[in-house]
Amino acid sequence: MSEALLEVEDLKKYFPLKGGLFGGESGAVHAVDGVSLKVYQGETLGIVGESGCGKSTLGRSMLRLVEPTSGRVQFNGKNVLKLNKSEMRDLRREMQIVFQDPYASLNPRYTIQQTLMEPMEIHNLYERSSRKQRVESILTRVGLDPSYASRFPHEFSGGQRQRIGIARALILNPKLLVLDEPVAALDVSVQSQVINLLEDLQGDFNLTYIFVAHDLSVVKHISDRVLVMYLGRMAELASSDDLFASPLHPYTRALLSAVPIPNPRVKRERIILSGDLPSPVDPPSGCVFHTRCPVAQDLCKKQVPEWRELRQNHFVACHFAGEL
Amino acid sequence: MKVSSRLDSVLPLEGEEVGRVTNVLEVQSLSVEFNVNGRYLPAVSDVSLAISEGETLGLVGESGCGKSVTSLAITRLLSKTARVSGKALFGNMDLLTAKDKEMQRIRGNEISMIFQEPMTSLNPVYTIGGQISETLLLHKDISPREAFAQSVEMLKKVGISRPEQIMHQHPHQLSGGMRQRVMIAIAMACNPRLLIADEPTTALDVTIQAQILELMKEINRDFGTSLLLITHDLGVVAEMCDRVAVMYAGQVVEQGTVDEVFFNPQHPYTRGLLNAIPKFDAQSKERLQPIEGNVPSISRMPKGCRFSPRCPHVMNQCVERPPSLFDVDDAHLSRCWLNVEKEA
Amino acid sequence: GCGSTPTNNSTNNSTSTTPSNSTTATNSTGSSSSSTPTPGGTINLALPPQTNLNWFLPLMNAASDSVYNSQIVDQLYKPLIWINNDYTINWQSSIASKITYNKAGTVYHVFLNPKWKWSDGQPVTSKDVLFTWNVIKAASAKNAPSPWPFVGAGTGDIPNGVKSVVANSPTEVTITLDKPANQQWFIYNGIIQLTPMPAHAWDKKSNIDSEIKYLGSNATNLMFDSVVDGPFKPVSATSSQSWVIAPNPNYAGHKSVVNKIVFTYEGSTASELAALKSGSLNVGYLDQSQLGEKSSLTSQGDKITPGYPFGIFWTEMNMWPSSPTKSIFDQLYVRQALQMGLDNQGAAQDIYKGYAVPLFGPIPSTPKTTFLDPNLKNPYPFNINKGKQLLESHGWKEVNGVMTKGSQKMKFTMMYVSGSTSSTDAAELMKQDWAQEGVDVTLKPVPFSTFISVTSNPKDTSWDLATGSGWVYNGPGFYPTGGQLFASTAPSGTGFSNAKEDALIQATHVPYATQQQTMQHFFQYEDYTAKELPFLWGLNVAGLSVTAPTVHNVNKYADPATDFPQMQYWWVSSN
Amino acid sequence: MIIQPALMDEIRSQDVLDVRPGFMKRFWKARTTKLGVILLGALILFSFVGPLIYRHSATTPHVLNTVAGPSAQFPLGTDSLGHNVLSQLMVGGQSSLEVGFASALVSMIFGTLYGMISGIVGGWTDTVMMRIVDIILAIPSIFILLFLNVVFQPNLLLMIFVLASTAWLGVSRLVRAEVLVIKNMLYVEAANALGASIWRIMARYMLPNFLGTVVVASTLGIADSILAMAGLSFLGLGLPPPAPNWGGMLADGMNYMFQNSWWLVYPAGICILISQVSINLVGDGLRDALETRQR
Amino acid sequence: MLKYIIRRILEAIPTLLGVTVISFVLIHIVPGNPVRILLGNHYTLERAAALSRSLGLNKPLWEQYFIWLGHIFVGDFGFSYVYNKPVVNMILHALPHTLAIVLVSVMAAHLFAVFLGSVQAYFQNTVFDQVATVINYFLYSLPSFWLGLLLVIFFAIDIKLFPSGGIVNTNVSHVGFFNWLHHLILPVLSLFLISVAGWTRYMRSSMREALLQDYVRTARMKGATEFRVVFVHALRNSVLPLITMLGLSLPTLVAGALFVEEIFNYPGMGLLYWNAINNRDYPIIMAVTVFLGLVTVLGNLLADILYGVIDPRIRYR
Ligand SMILES: Nc1ncnc2c1ncn2[C@@H]1O[C@H](COP(=O)(O)OP(=O)(O)OP(=O)(O)O)[C@@H](O)[C@H]1O
Ligand SMILES: Nc1ncnc2c1ncn2[C@@H]1O[C@H](COP(=O)(O)OP(=O)(O)OP(=O)(O)O)[C@@H](O)[C@H]1O
Ligand SMILES: [Mg+2]
Ligand SMILES: [Mg+2]
Repeated sequence: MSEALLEVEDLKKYFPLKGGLFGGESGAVHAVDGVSLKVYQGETLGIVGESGCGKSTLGRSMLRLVEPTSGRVQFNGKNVLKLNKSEMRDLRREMQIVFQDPYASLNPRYTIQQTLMEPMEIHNLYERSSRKQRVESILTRVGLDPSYASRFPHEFSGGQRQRIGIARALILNPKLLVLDEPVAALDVSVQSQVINLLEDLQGDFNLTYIFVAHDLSVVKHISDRVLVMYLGRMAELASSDDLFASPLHPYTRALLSAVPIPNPRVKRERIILSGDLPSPVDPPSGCVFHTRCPVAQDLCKKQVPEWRELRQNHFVACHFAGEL
Repeated sequence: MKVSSRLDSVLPLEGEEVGRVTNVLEVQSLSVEFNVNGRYLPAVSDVSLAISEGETLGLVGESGCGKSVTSLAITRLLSKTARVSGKALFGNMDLLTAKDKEMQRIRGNEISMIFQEPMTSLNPVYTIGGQISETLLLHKDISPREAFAQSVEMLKKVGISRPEQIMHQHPHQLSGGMRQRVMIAIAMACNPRLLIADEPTTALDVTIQAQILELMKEINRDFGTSLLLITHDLGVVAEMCDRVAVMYAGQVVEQGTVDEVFFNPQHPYTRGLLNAIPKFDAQSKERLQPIEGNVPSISRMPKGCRFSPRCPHVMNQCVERPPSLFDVDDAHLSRCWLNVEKEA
Repeated sequence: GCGSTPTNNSTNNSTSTTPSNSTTATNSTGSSSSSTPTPGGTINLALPPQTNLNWFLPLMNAASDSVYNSQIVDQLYKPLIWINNDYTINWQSSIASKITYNKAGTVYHVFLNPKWKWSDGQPVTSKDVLFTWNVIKAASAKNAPSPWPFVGAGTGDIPNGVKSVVANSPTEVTITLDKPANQQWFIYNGIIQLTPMPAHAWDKKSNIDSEIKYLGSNATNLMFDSVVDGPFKPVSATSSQSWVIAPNPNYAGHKSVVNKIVFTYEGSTASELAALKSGSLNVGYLDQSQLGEKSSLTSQGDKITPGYPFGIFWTEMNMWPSSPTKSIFDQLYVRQALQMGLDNQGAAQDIYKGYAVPLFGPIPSTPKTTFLDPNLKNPYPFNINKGKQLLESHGWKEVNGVMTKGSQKMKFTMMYVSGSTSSTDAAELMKQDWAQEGVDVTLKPVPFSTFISVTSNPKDTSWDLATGSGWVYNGPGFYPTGGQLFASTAPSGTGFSNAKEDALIQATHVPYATQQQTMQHFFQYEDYTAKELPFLWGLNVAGLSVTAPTVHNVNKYADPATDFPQMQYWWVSSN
Repeated sequence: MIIQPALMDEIRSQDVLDVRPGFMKRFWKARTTKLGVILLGALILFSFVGPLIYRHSATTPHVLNTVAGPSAQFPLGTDSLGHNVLSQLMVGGQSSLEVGFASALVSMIFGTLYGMISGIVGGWTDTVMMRIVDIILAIPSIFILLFLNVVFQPNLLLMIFVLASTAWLGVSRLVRAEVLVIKNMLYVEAANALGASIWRIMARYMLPNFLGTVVVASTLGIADSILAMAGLSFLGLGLPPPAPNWGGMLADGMNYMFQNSWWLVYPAGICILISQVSINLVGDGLRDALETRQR
Repeated sequence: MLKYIIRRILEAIPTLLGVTVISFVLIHIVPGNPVRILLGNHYTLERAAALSRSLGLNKPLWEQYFIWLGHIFVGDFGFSYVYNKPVVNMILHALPHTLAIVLVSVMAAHLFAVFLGSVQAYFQNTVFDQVATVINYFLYSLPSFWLGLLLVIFFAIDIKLFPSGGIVNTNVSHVGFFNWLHHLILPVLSLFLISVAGWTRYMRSSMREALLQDYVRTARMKGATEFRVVFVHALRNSVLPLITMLGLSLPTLVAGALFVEEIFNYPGMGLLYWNAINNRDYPIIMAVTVFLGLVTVLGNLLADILYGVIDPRIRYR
């Protein structure tokens, strides 16, 4: 954990909303609003937050799958947002993504073989015969029988499809893998298979993970560091142990207390947040969390809290963090 | 080898008057088959459940194991391609053979249901108020004005602020959590004796999920409504339920009090499930212990024990003969040959 | 130019110059009226499909000059001269009682019959004729305001050949020409156009230019015709629906028997037939392509009567200078051979079920008129072998079924007007017969509008033969010489040019001392044209009128040659 | 706790989910679809193979035998010029089906290209291209057809293009809608993440995934074209004789509606009816088979 | 909602302008000079020149277009070449007739299709459904002119229940409402039969879709009767796509009306257009095209608004 593999600075992504008179823009969804972070070689950075808080968008902006509105993304010393098309294509070999919905992310008209050959064909890697070999070996590696290669996605179960998705991302030997809720759609029994697989692969291939999820137990289990997002902004960032043991942000606390624990004998005090996530089209003033915050003060409505390193490597954006 | 009567614990014994526990609902040997391309496939086989007054019964299991089908079979909301057998006694009426009229009277009035998808379960073209009042108007002899007033009351009860305003809004104007509250308000409008909640929080965020679970607890407490809570989240079960039934591939494989099932799991599947989930409260990051393999599809159910292909303890007899539910303990049942061996 | 020939027929809808649409019944078969007329009743008269009435002045513009407009206008305004079906003048029905002229053919005296009155009681006088003349003069100018110019401009020396028109008395008008003219021709083509219009009702404007504008803007309004001198007066008009006229109580001639005549618009041949079958119409038309339905009508008592127009129909050959086949068609023997290969008689029988008469010259044999040379026999009767021999005698040889001579081949593209079964069938039959002669014809159906654009365009070489058009001699000029068709400069010609022909046509325009001399010159023109084959003669196809069994006198008092019926004689029996 | 390894293998092999019946199987499953295929097949055989067996010219007029009822020589009688109706029916089937198929094909190709460009390029190009479609759609297509047919007397080839000239509009809209959906599909994003070019995405991710829908629409378009041709014939603007087509034959037969000459009306009418029903059945069958796949 | 309507109206303007351009250009670039056709056998070069001039056809094309467009803006569609009447009058005369048959038959077809389609969807794959489907297929497949003529033969000629054509009986002196209605029935019935099959099919599949939705299950859960489930809960949702289709299908309906008008001799827009096209009556062809474009665009707009009324999701956008 020395060099930052990926560095993000003040990244913003606003999705314009159409629908004004003359079909003009009538506002924008502030999906990601000023995120800065570093991801180190070999670590797993977990990103959690409620639905719609911008986790996926952040992940996709970092890979430039959506064009960020502003900000800077540095990967391995290269400014990702400044690259031209062919440079970008080359860079894509190094950073890949696995999606939540394994079925939707596979071309239904491709056999598994075709799906896995595709990346090599696009980048024109290897001989034809060795491509096949690679497909076989990667299939074996993700725990699928190579004889499945001629089948279509709809002939597989969810867990198997997710393995295919992972295999596709890995076949180019990337350095960074963005995992956008890779196990959310899977059954519990299968979920653990995939998590184990991901952990094994990380060791084998020396991968760096950005792991997006809203299941806190999974994030806790797999991440080295965790970023908590709220309404497109960073709320808290710390090492996994630190965050779960002593959360600083009231939102993180509420989030952690809300997780149902599969132990009937544990009875906890719950912090129940009132209301829903505000609209990202016009986020609340000041601290975006103040509308639901159980300890909000007047200040929170007016002033945007600073991003502070309250403890070592433990960052938080709250006026009163540490005082609570 | 004693095959349990399975429901001993909750069934009133013949002639016994004192200390009697009333069951709101008794499901006996419910089986559901679907006609798929002319072939009948078993989605639910031989499921027996009982819910007593004021109790919360959890029904857990992975996707496709037949949880929803069970609940829909009880309320007779399955499509016409389904073939249902068994009994579902509600009071002394068998819901499975009741007349349509009778069912319509019971639904929404004595038994209500809420579903997983709050987004699609409400009719997009009618107002919230209209949809809540409808239930009242269908079952109670009251004026629309009264129904409106009672609906507002109901919305207040499920914790919606500005209920009068919400009454005139349409589903798409509400957030997921609000919609689920509205669904609960609809379901609770006639104060039913039994509420079936089919994964009511799966589609919601954790913070919202916590709100809804809290609300359901309150309802259970304040109205004394019995609750059949369907979920795949063991955490939710642990938090909410008195008893739990674990389903696998259309069958109940283990049933007992929450404590028993979580701390003394008998069926290898239950054990596997508990080991497979990351422990939120654990300190160390131990490696997860997954259950290998996949859930069998209903068109290819294994001949013997349905869990046998994935079971770490599989024996020859598991492959050959299906086990039935065996008594492990008082009120603790398990569908595994191992339990018989133990007994023996 | 040669300015003078008799012309013309209706225009206006897509098939109007194809035979199938010409109309009405003959006298010969039309005398079936039985008992005495019962007064009252209504005639529901269908117009041919897709025909609207859209002009209601006796003077028309070119775009509106259709038979059907004339039909209704003729019920409202008596013409100066009424032409009979044999092309003699019916003085009984004419405003004029007689016309005298000088030998030189330069001065004409028209005497008006004093019995005619306008419907408001005023007499019809020379003042009205002069009013018409003034309007004609102004409306004939090239730059006359829309919707003019007058259609008759240029026909029968009107108006430029006329020196003066003077009213000598209320009942006498004198017309003086600049140059001598054949009297017959001038009466039939020139004088006939001066239908009196009610000056006291219409002459509203101080200057003639605003007057013709005023008339033009009211021409499309039937109700403008409030003062009439014909047997009927207008009642109502709805475009694409119906036009209703009722008897004029002040009419000086035979008063109308029926109470009302409704001209009904019809959307299609199918709807017209259905209406006839269901009885909601009692007079209408049957399209030639519907001959198959004949018996279904006759079985319910309807009469089907053929009416032959005074017109000719032909196949034209592209003889424009740029035509690659001009050199072939320029040979008379080729035209003769082609004509001999046409089985007109057969087509009349097989396709038109006898409701068509073969033509062999510029004047049809039916209807019978004085213009047909009684001595003219069909010069080139159908005879495939003779035609073939004729070609072979000029060095043509049949190679692979096609007559060939050097680099030339008898391989032609023939256009025909699409859209009607019978015209298609006719074209196919021609192709078949010619094939036996070694003439290979490729059929090319085109819409009527394209047909006339293409055939009149001297530069267009996309066709060699074209069949399906024709000419009806029914106004504004009625004198049937073929200046517009056969002369070298003829606007409707197709490149045929022959000095002798031109001279013969010119000769028919010159004044002669006697009627006999006039006719002699006419026959010379007619015989020469028949033999010279500027066009290949086709069939005069009858229009088929259908009359319900309860309607009488329709056929007797209809004039299929000119298409002007005398509806005041028509009557309906109550059953 | 002893288990034979062989048995275990057998159990484990059930890992893989059900393989759904293949497309053709699903397509062929429905009784109505079968009926449609059989009827359509029969029509095609009748029109294209029929004339090889029943060798009797369709265009030779037998002028002595017009509008004759069925006889040994003319099994379905003759028309107004003595054409053999049975032969005409066969040859007419050829041109009807050819025009139907070809115009559907032309409109499919053009509409697909147009819709794909519009959907993929997006922005102003999309707005303009779709506005053009809107504009043409705002004019009743029969009006356009009438107009074109009045102006250009159609032959077989022209007729194909005339019919396609309005039929492609629907296809292009359909394709665009599909492209917009597929554009946002995760698998397209996955391809993006792999660095696939736009052409690759178009050809290998989009086209195969909406082609089915387009084929269904075009199949139904065949029926529409045949019907439109009949309508034009009725207005006198159909394909010109002597080469017959069903629509023209039926339209001509209308001149004999009141007469008892049923052979001039019903055989052609029934052929059109069967072609419509069968093509629609096949189209619906295709649609159903496709839908199952998407679910 | 208001904003939405205004936006849709503004969006319609380029479409309408496009329609004017297309109708103008299409007509003027094709061969077949109207002057030649108008003059027929009266054709001479002099007359043609005069007529061209008086019709304004001698000006450059773009100039003719802008002159025409300028006139359109003030509601002046010019004079018909053939009838010499203001085109607007002719259209205003024909339009009500077409509207009458189209509106009445569309309403009837929709009501019927909504009902039958719903019932079919509810009882899908029963004998009833299959019989109805077969009849639908049959109607759907019948060429409209054939259907129209069959109706004429049966109703007007064989049993003489209705007149064979026209809009009123000119025979009677007093033309009343019932006379008009009597003439309306057959054309409306034809158009109804032509369109009802398609709509029913569409409604059936739309209702099938709706019946699978979660809210239908919710309604049943509440204890609603099956009638209520279908006709209150599913119906309103399943007619939504029908409404959009209705807007889009206006041109098709007008096309159907053309055949019906031709067969029943009903003097509406279709017949007007057909006449004009045969006569090369440019002003009418163009005006009818523009008019129908306008009607179509308005129809779509109306459908959108109706959609908004039924579907609140649109209303608040
Ligand atoms: N292509 C897009 N166009 C417009 N808005 C978008 C787009 N993609 C995302 N958004 C909006 O941006 C916000 C953030 O979306 P994002 O998908 O990043 O959230 P998320 O945290 O991944 O949520 P989830 O947990 O549901 O996946 C949401 O409000 C979403 O509606
Ligand atoms: N209408 C139907 N026709 C055929 N099979 C069905 C039908 N409904 C459900 N099934 C099958 O029955 C089985 C049980 O389904 P069910 O919906 O009860 O699962 P579940 O336990 O509720 O899963 P989930 O957690 O995904 O909701 C599944 O395999 C499903 O495919
Ligand atoms: Mg996401
Ligand atoms: Mg479920």
